[in-house]
Amino acid sequence: MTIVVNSGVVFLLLALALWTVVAREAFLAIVGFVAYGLLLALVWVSLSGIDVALTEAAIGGGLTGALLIGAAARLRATETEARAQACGRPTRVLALVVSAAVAVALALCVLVLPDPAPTLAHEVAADIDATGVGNPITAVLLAFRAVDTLLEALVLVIALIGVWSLTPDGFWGGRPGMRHRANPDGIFGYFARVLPPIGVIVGIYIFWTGADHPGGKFQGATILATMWMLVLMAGLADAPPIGRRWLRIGLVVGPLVFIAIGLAGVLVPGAFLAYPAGFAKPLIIAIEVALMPTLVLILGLLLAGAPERGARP
Amino acid sequence: MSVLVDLFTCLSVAAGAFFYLAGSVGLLRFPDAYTRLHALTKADNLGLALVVLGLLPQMGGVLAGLKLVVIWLLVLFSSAAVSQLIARAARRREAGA
Amino acid sequence: MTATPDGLLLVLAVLVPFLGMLFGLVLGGRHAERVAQLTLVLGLGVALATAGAQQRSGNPLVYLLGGWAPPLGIALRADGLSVVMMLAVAVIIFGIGVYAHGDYSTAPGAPEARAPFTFWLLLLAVWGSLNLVFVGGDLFTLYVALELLTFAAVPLVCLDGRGETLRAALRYLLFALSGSVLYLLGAVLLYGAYGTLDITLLAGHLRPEPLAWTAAALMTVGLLAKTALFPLHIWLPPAHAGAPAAASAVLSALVIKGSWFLVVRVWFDVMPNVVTLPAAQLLAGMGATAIVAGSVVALRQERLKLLVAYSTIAQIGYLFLMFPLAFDAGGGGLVHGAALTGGLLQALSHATAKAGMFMAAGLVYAAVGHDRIVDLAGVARAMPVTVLAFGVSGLALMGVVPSGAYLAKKLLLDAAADSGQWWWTVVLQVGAAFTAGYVVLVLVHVLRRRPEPVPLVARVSRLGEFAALGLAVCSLALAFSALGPLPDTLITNPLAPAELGTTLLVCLGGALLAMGLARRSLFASAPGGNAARERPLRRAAVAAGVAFEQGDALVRRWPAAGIMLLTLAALFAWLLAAP
Amino acid sequence: MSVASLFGLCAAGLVGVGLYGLIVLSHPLRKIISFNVMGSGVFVLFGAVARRGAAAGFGADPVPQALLITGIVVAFSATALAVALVVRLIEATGSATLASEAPPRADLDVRRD
Repeated sequence: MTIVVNSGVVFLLLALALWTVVAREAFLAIVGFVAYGLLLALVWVSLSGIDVALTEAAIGGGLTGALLIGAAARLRATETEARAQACGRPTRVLALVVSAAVAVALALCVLVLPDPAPTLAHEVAADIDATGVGNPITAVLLAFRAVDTLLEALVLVIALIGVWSLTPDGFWGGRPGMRHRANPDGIFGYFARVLPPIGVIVGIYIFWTGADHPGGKFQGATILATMWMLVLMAGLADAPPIGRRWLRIGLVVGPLVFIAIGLAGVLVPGAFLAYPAGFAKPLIIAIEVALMPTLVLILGLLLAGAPERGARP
Repeated sequence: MSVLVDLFTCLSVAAGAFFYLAGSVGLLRFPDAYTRLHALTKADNLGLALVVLGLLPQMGGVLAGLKLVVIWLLVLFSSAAVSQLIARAARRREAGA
Repeated sequence: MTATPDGLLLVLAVLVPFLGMLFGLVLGGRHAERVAQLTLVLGLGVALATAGAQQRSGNPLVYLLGGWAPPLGIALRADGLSVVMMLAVAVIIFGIGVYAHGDYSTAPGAPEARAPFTFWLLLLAVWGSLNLVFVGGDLFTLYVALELLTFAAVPLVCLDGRGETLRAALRYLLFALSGSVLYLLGAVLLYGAYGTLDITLLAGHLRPEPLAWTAAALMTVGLLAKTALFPLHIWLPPAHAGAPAAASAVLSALVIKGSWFLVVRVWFDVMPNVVTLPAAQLLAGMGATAIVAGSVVALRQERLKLLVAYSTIAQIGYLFLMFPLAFDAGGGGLVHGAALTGGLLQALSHATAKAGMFMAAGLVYAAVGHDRIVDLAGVARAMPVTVLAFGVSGLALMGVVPSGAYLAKKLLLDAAADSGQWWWTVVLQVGAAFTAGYVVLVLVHVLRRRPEPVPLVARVSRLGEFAALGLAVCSLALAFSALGPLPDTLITNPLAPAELGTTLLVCLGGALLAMGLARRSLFASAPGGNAARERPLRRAAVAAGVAFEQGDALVRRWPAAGIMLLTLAALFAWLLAAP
Repeated sequence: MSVASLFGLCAAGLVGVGLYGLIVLSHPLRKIISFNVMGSGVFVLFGAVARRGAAAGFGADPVPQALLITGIVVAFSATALAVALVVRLIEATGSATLASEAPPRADLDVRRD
C-alpha cells in the first residue's frame, strides 16, 4: 500500500519537475515549482525526516516560491526575448542525452549503495546525552557539527550583503523593495492583522519544541519572517531603512553570540564550540535564541530584495 | 468500540476525500475563475473538515486533537482570504479588459 | 585522531576575517574600512603564527571542533600545503587592502556609501572562506566554504553596477552554483558509500569502485567549473575584466585558487588510490589547451583588462599540469612530492603576479580613462612605477630566474623527465613563450614614445602603485624560498649563459607570437618597408588567431558549456574506471 | 523495492531534469528554477541515504538530515542572491539575456584614431 502511494508521489514529483522545465511561461513554471516543494515535504515525511520536511515546506516551497513569484511579476516583459533565444533542436537533443546519462549513472549508483548502509546513527545515539537535547538533529546541528550552523548563519549574512550591494547608488541606506499599499479595511488588511499573532505563536512554538521534537530555529524563523512580510505587503508597516543601527545589530547578534559562546568553550572545557558538562542545553538554547532575530531579519530582508527607494516612508 | 471508532474514521475520511475529488473536478471543469473558486473553497474546506473530524478520535490526546482543529481553522481562514483576493483580481482584470 | 597544541590558530584564521566582517557590518560607514584594516593586520599575524607553528612541529596541525572527533565531529587540519596557501593569501589580501585604500576610502563625515562598504566586508568574507577552504577537513564543511566564497565573490564582479557587469556576475553565479551542486552530489555519494565525510577517514575507506568513480568525476568537474579551467571558462573573461581593479585582483588571484585547492585536496588527499593516470592526463590536457587557447585569445584582445583576464585562463591551465607528473612511478597512485610542490609554487607565483598585474591594469585604466592597448603609447613615461609593476609581474609569470614560476617550471620539468612524459616539457616551454607574447605586446605599446604627454584623467594613488609593484616583486622573488624549505640546488645564477639563453629564447618566441597574432600589427606605426614580405605568414597567423577566438566564443555559449561540463564528467568517470 | 531506493531513483531523475533545464532554458529565472529542482534532487538523494542508515532507534541517520537542513538554507540564499541579480539586471538594461558580447571580428586594424 505504502509503495503504491510512494510511487504515485514519485510520478507526480517527476511530472512537476518536468513541468517547471517545459512550461511556456515563467509564472506557470513557478506555480509548478511551489506545488513541487509541497510534494517534496511529503517525500521527507516518507523518508522519516520530519525536521527536513518542515524546513522544505517553509523554505524550499514557501520562501523560494514567494521570491520567484515576486520576481516573475517584474520580468514578464523579458520572456519573449528569452524565448527568441531558445536553443536549436541539436543542442536540445545533446543536452537531453548528457543529462539522461548523468541520471542513469546516478540511478545505478543508488542501486549499488552498500548493504547494510554505513551510518552514524549509533555514534549520535551514544553521545546525544552529553548534549542534553532530545532531538538528534538539533544535537548534530548545535553540538557535533555546530560549526556548520555557524557557517550557515554567515552564508545568510554574506548573501544579504550581496543582495544589498545591488542597490542603485542613490538609494543606499534606503528601504528594501517596493512600498506596498493595500486598503487597510480590505480583506487583505484584515487577514494581515489577524494571522500574524497566531503565526508568531506557531513560529515560537516550533522553535521552542525543536530542542526535543521536530522543529527548530530555521523553521520557526521562517514562519516569523513570513508574518513580517505579510504585514509589509498589506501596507500595515514599512520595511526599515538598511542603515538603521538596530537592524545592523539584529543582523549580527546571532553569529556574534554563537562565536562568543564558542570561544568561551576554549576556556572551559577546552575546545571551540564545546560546552561545559551540564551546561550544554542552556547554552544551545541561548545560541538558538540569539540566532532567532538574525534569521528572521535576514530571511525577511532577502525576500524583500535590494533597496529601491530612499529612507523616507 | 474501537472497531466502531475506526469505522467512523474510515467513513469520514472517505467522505472528505470525495469532497476533495469533487473540488478538483470542479477546478478542472468549471468555465471561469469565480465558479472554480467556488468549487475549490467550498468543497475542499468541507473535505478537510471531514478528514479532521475522522482523525480526531485517532489522536492520542486532547492537545493533539486541538492542533488538528487549529490547522483546519487556519486553512479555512487563509483560503477565505485568498479566494477573496483572487476573485477581486479576476474582476479587476475583467474590468480592465 | 587527536588535536595538536597549536590547533586553535586554525579556528582563529577562519574566525578573525569573519568577525571583522560582522563588526564592519554593525559599525558601518567609515568604520567598515577601519575594521578591515585592523583585521588585515591581525589576520596576517595569525597566518604567520600558523606557519611558524606548522614549521616547528613538522606535522599537520589538527583541531577538533567542539572536542568531537570525526566521523561525528569536524576536524580542521592544516598541512604544509594549507599553511603556505594561507600565508600567501594573507600577504596578497594585505596588498590588495593597501591598494584599495585609494579607491574605497570614505571621507570623514561622509555618509556610508555602497561600494566601499560592500567591498571591505566582502574582501574579509572572501578571506575567511578561503582560509576555511584551506583548513576544512570535512567535505560538507568545504561545500559550505565554497558557497561562502562564491557568494562573497559574485557581488565583487558587479560592484560598479553597470549592466554588463551585472550580466557577468549572474553568469558567474549560475555556473558556479551548477558546479557546487555537482560537488555536493559527489560528496553525498561518498557518504552513502562510506558513511563519513571526513577527509582522512575517507582516504582510508575509499576503494576503486563505481560509486567512488562517479563521485570523483562529479566533484572534479564541479570544482573545475568553479575554477574556470578551459573549456569551462564561460564566466571568467567578462567577470574578471569588468570588475573594478581591486576586485579583479581578488577574483583572479585568490577566488579561483579556492576551488583549485579543493581539486588538489580531493585528488591527493581524499582519493589518491582511486584516481588514475589517464584521468590525470585528461586534466593536464585540458590545462595545456587552456594555455594555448587562453594565450592566443589574450593576444587578440583590444583591451588591457580583457587581455589580463584571458591570461588568467592560460595560467589556470598551468596549475593542472602537475597532476600526471605527481604519479608515483611504482604505481602507488598520486603522491605528495616535487610535482605537487611545483604546482603549489605555480599557484603562489600566479596569485601574486596576477594580483599585481590586475592592479597595474586598473591604475592605467583609472589614469588614462580607457584601456585600449593600441592607444597606450606614452603611458610608461607618465606612470613608470605602474608599468614597472606590470613588467615585473610579466617577467614573474614567464618564469625568469628567480621567480616562483621559474622554480615551479624547473620542478615540473624534472618530474616530467623522471616519469618520461616529455610532452609536458614541450607544453611548459611553449607556455612560457606565450606568456612572453602578451607581456611583450603590452610593453611594446606602453613603451612607445608619444609626441605630446598622455592626457591623464585622474591622479592615481602612489600607495596603489607601490602595492602593485610590491606584489609583483614578491612573485619575482619567490624562488628565494629555495633558500629555506627547498633544496638550494634548484636556484641558479640568472646571468649564467644557459639561463640567460633560455630567457632570451622565450622572449624572442613571445615577440614572434605577438607579432603574428596581435590584432593590430605590432609595428604598424613604425616606418618600415618589409610589411609586404611578412604578409602571407602574418595572414596565416591571424587566421589561426581568429579561429581560436571563434572557438572561444563558441564554447562560452551557455548550452555548449553545460553540455561540455556533463560530457567531461562522463569522460572522467570512464577514465577512472577503464584501466 | 524499499522506500529509500524508490526515492533514490526518483532523485536521479530529478537531477537529470534539473540539469536539462539548466542547460537549455535561456531565461535566467528559469535557470534558477531548474537549479532548485536539481538541488532538491541532490537533497532527496541524501535523504534516501539517510533513510538507509536508520539504526539505533532513529528512523533515519540524523547526521545527513541535519546537513540537509543546512543545504536547504544555503540553496535558498543562493536563490535569493540570483533573483536579486536578475531583477537588478533587468532594471539596469531592460533585458535578461545571458548571452554575452558581440561575436569576434576578423578585421586586423580596428581603430585608427
